[in-house]
Amino acid sequence: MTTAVTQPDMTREEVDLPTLPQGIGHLTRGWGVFVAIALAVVGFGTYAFMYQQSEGEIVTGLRNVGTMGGAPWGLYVAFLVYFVGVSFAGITIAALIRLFNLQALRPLARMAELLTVVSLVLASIAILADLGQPLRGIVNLFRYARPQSPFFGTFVLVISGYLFASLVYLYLGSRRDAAIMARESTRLQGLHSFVAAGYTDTPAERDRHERATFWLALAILPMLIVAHSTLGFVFGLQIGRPGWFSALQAPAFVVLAGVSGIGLLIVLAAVVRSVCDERDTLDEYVFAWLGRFLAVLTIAYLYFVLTELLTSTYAAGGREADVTDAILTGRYAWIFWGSTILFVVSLAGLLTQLLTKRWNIGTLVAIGIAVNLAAIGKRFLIVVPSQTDGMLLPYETGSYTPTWVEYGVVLGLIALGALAIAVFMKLIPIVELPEEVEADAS
Amino acid sequence: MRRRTLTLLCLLTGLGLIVVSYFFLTAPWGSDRVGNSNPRLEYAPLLTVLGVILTFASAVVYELLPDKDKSGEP
Amino acid sequence: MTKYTMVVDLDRCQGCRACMEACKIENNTTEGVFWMYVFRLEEGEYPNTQQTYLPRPCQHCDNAPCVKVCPVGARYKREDGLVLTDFDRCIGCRYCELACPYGVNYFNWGKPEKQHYGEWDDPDLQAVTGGANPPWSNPDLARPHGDEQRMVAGGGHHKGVMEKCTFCVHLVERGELPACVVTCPVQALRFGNTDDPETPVSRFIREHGHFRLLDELGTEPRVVYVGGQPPSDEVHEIELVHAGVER
Amino acid sequence: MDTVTRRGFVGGAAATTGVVAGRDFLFGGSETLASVSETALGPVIEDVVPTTCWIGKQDCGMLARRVDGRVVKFDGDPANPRNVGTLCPKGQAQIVSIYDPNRLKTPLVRTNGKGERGEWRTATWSEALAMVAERVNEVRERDPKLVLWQKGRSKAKKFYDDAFVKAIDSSKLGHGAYCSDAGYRALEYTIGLHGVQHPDFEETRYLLGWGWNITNAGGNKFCWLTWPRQMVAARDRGLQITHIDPRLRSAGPFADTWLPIRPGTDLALALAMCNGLIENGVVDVDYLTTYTNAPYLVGDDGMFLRVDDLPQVWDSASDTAVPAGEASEPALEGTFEVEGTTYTTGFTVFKEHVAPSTPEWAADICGIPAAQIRSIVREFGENASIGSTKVIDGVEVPYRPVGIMAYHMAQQELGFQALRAMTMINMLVGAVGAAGGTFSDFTWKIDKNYEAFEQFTVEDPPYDFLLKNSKYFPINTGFPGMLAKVMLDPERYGVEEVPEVAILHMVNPLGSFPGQPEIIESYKKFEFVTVISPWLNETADYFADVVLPAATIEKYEGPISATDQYIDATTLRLPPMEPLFESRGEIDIYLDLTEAMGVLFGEEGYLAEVNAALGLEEPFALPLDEKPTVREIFDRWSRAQGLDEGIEYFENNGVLVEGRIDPTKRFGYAADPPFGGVVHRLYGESLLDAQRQMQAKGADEIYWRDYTALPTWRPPTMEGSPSEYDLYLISYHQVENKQSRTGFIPLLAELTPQQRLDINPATARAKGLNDGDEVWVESHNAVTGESRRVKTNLAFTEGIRPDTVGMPHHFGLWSHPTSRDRGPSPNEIYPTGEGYMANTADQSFHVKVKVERT
Repeated sequence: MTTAVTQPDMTREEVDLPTLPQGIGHLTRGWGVFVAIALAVVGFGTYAFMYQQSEGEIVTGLRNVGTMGGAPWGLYVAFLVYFVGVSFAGITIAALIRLFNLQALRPLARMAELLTVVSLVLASIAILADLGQPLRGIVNLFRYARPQSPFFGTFVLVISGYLFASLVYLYLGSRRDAAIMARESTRLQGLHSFVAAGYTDTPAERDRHERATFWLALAILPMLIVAHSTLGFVFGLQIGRPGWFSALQAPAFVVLAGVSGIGLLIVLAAVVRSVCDERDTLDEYVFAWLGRFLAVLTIAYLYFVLTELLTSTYAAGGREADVTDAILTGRYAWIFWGSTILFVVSLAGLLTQLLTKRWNIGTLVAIGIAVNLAAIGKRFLIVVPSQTDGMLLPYETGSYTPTWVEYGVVLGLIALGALAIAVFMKLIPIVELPEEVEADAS
Repeated sequence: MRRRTLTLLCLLTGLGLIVVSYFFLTAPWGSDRVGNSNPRLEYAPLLTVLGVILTFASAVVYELLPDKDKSGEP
Repeated sequence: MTKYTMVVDLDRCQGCRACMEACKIENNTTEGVFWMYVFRLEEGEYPNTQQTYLPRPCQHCDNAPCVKVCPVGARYKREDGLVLTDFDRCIGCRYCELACPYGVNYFNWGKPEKQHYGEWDDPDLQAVTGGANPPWSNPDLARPHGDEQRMVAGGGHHKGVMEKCTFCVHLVERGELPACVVTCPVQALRFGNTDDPETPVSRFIREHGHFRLLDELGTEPRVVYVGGQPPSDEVHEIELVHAGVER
Repeated sequence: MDTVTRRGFVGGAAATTGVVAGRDFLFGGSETLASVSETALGPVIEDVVPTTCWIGKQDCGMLARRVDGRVVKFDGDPANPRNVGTLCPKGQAQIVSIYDPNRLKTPLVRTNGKGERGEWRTATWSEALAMVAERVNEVRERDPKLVLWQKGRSKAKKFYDDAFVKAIDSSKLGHGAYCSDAGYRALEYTIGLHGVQHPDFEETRYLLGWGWNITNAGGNKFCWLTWPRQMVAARDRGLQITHIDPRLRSAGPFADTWLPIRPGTDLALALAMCNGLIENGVVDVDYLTTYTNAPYLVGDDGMFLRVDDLPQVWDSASDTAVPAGEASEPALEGTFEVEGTTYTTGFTVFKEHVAPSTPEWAADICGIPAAQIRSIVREFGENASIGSTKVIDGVEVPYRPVGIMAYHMAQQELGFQALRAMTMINMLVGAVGAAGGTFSDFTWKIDKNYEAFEQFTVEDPPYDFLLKNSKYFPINTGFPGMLAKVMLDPERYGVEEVPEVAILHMVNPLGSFPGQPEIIESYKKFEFVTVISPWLNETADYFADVVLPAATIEKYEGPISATDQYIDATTLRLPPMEPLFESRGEIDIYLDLTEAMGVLFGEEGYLAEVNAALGLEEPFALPLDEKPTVREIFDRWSRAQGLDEGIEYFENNGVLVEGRIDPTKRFGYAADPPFGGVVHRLYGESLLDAQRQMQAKGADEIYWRDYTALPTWRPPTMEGSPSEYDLYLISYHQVENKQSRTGFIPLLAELTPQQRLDINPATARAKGLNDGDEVWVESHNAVTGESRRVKTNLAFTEGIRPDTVGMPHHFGLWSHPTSRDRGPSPNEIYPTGEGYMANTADQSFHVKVKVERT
């Protein structure tokens, strides 16, 4: 928590190490402060998590539906869904770049991949936080998991397959940069050599890499659609939950995933641009491209929201209507309208820039944050109101208010993600090293 | 040749594991019988996950396997 | 072959909630947990007011959504119709609870030993109870049941696992009736084998108009309601049991 | 809440400071992987022992399932006719009481002043008993009547109310004045039976559920489940129920017709029904002329024409007045001249008395449509089937399948006369004691009060502290609320001596009785109070000098009737375990206490009184010089009942079932002599006489106004409250609670977590109030002008009259952790005393209130 302690270390390292690109191995004061804060938050999250493990989920705001008038799934599941959504955008963009050889966007590829890996790890921890018996969860899922539970898809495809594929993808792509950096004699040389794993950047190796990643990308794209749809099915197949049983769950799910992921990628790219001094590689073109993509997805998402709104307000009766009422005019209205306004304002900002063809990175970052806040709100609305207001038997309306433990765990997770990215940035170039560096080295 | 063989082996083993464990070793489909709540082979889901991992690991095998020619070089 | 069915006679139910209490004692369930719940409902405007009661055990559906979604097979369907929870396998994901349209699942949010309606660690009391928590705890519940010998009976076992009505599997397996059925002062609850059309329960169902709760969802409940009607959209609960769990 | 959360937080913090094992580090408890439950369980010894429920008044038979001697469950005893293997929620939940660590562990002796929360030291039984014996004996030597034995629920009357009270010769006070004693007195007066109306469910086809809390409370003799069992069986045979109650919830779905009557106006409705039946010609002339005083000739002074003390009737055959019972053709109706004076038959007086009570008149008073009144009069009359008979168990009896179930509705200012008027509805159609008709006891055993009420003696002061034979209450139930008033101002009531010591037996006046402030002040006047209770209840907390810990279910008590009104059976309470901690059963306590007082042995001692009360004669009588165990006493009693195994019969079988009660005992018409040989008092001559005596002694009108020969409507006193008190408060019993003891059971507290005020949404909205709002409920005493208020939350229901609000009882306790902070008791705002009690000294549970946002 105190930056004073880490300060001297950083200056020493600064002196010791030869200069690597993108400030790798170069620990600045700002980075130290950021990491210290992130560590503190992670520590708090860990404490909250352990407290919950020792006392049980009674310390959360979660409770049973029905007579207890609560929601058994809350913030953890909302963020699980959110994190999985964020991962979508990362891997999609990375795969698109490879598949269609979009050279101008190449600088985004690694950070997109990283975002995917990190958010998937966070998603799996969020699952563990949600489980009443996490250790059993780890063991029993491997031991007994049943294919017909929609959870199986989430578990096998999303967590294991998707996470592993992204890791492989990230790793194979990093080998070249690691090999380049391993030529410098630094403290990180060992790590870089290890990651490079014998990569010498021969044309044959480059060729093999291109071929492998192409096939990987090809394999990942359909899988990620399936995986995200599966997560949609976790909700969409539930007949007993008004507001969930819907064919639109899966597509809307995928589109909102794209919105939040691209939004976050914009924020990350802007940070990298300024921190790593990558103004040339992460230029206006990159941001304009992201902005256009985000605009398209936001329009698509708002279209889904509109259709859902129309169907649920016109066609629905009974408990279905109760859930809609709770979301549109009831206790959850502020979240719904808050999110919707954020989306609309963001879209307006994007369209303005699109039409004027003047892209402002600061505005884009604000929009990126806005759509993510809105996405978190929407994830919450997917998960919670159908439980508190969607009982088909005449139970009283329930309520759910997260406790400090849940906020603690979720903040800890976010901080953990930020920490992981910050550390990664100091180890491996987060923007692929450009050609000229390559030329110099050889 | 060795690279391609090993990669293919890894890939096919992975896919095979997925198919075999998913369709024949995990719990049978249908939910109306006691037996359907248990996998036919305990830890079959672990095999499925291993299969997925092997499938993607084949790319690592493909890229990382040292070249025979290279190792022969002085 | 035996297929158990419970019949709820709404023409008789007094809404007294004796079944709820019998269930709680028999199954050692913890605070705020009502495997059997009785709605007290009201609709209409004064003076054309209607009040009705609706008992709601687990419906032990033949096409149980909770069984389908359980990721680890902890929730399963037995050949005799019972839908049970293996509390030694459950990982506590609560997916079954979300899938169930009836709201019959109860999760152990806290440590069950702290949720048994009192502080039972008084030394003078322990001299009498031998330290049992709750003092009325039933050892039958800690035994495996059924051909599959799984841990399914009773409640309040572990924190972080799901539990629900078992049709008192530990009693049914030794030829007795579920606790709620036994205690009902007006015989509003009946229980028996409906695989045989000539059992009293089969005949009773045949001779009376009946319905099943949320039948339209295709869950195929094994709880049959006789007399009365399914609750309309207009009903609301009176005399709420807002019994939750607190730390 | 706050402090709890904080403590939890600190605990969690401590648990995470590194002491925890690695396994617990991330994933908490040890049960996560290992199946703790699979640990081998040793062999267990399982057995079942019979006992009886300890909660309410009907003592349902129970079987205690025990594992290695520990009780794990109570189930109903299938052999017991009263509950046939079933139990209500209270019966199920009471298992908590036998293990309640909050129960008294030892006798306690107060160390601080009275009238505030007690401070205590523990005492041995011998020390505590010696203290009580010394203080009680000291007063007894001066005047044993200054020792007051007060009970709430006594579950072995023969040992307590009879033997113990007689052995120490003390005064005795019950709780009946808060129950239905006004009704009991009305029925004792009118038909001679101890009880309040209940139907013959086996035969009744049409039932007026008059304030009958079907789904929550019992009625005459039973606390609940026996009636509903019989009711649903009767409905299978086509029973129709007309529910007369300001609240629908008491009948719920079982009300075929709901008459939401205005509180306190039942008497007017009953009069209108009588009038309607007479107008429709639905009158059982045979019954009225043969078995009632309806044909008696009444003079202008309201008194019967008597010759040689014998009341006269008009014999139409001879056109002369002859002594009742001697006429060959007694005239039911008419005005006749006897020796120059005009006399009218009682029936004609009655007919003229009710003639102005038209449906429209009653509709105005009762707040229900006249058409509805007409239709229930018609339905009642049609179903009465006057003239028909039916063979029941081989005996032909008149068949009048119309019943009235009325019990706690007697708890109102006009309760005595309202119950009399309702009895008259039955009398008009001859349904009293007929098959399918209305009963008030299970057999035709005439209560001693019937004879006593023939002639009241109103004396001059000084009165005893219960005001027996006073000018205030010629009919006197023994009213603790009135005793409180007397103790606070003896002079006002012409009382010279008030009780000095009290033995409170399973009673909690502070929690259970209206007029809490008066009760608190008056109990301070006792010099010495002994409380016998399993818990340190509210009364003990404030007033006890010594508290003796009683057992709950784990003791011997009895004998207990197990009849369901059709089958005769007897049972005992047997202990399913040793008394918890150092508690003792009450019979043990009285054996010990009388021994300490020196009144156990000898011809007038407790043992002799027990022999008398239980009817134990040689060779079964208890020796008078040897202290028996309680089991031994019941063993002797069992043998005296002809059971050779003695008490083992009950230990093995639970209940002694004698079989169906003979129709000649059940039906008044079939009894020998019919109706126990009493004349049913349609016309209440002695009531009128009492009124005149009271007036002569200078009693105020408020005391004598309801002593009328025929039930007479007047607006209740509460109507005198200012108009801002615009709502009637009624209170009721919920099925989850009965007596303070259920307030101490956390399982039941979970079902009834908080007090509430039932209110019609229209009423609330007109006041700008919403469901769940916290409000003040303020009552007003129209006699003293005093107001009292409590705070609670609104509960909307369309099942209550818009001018009425309702509150359940069994809240407002604080002595047990489970009972705390659950809201107030309506007893805190019910006034007690003049204007809020019946003419028979019985509490009224009606008052006008206003409801305001806090």
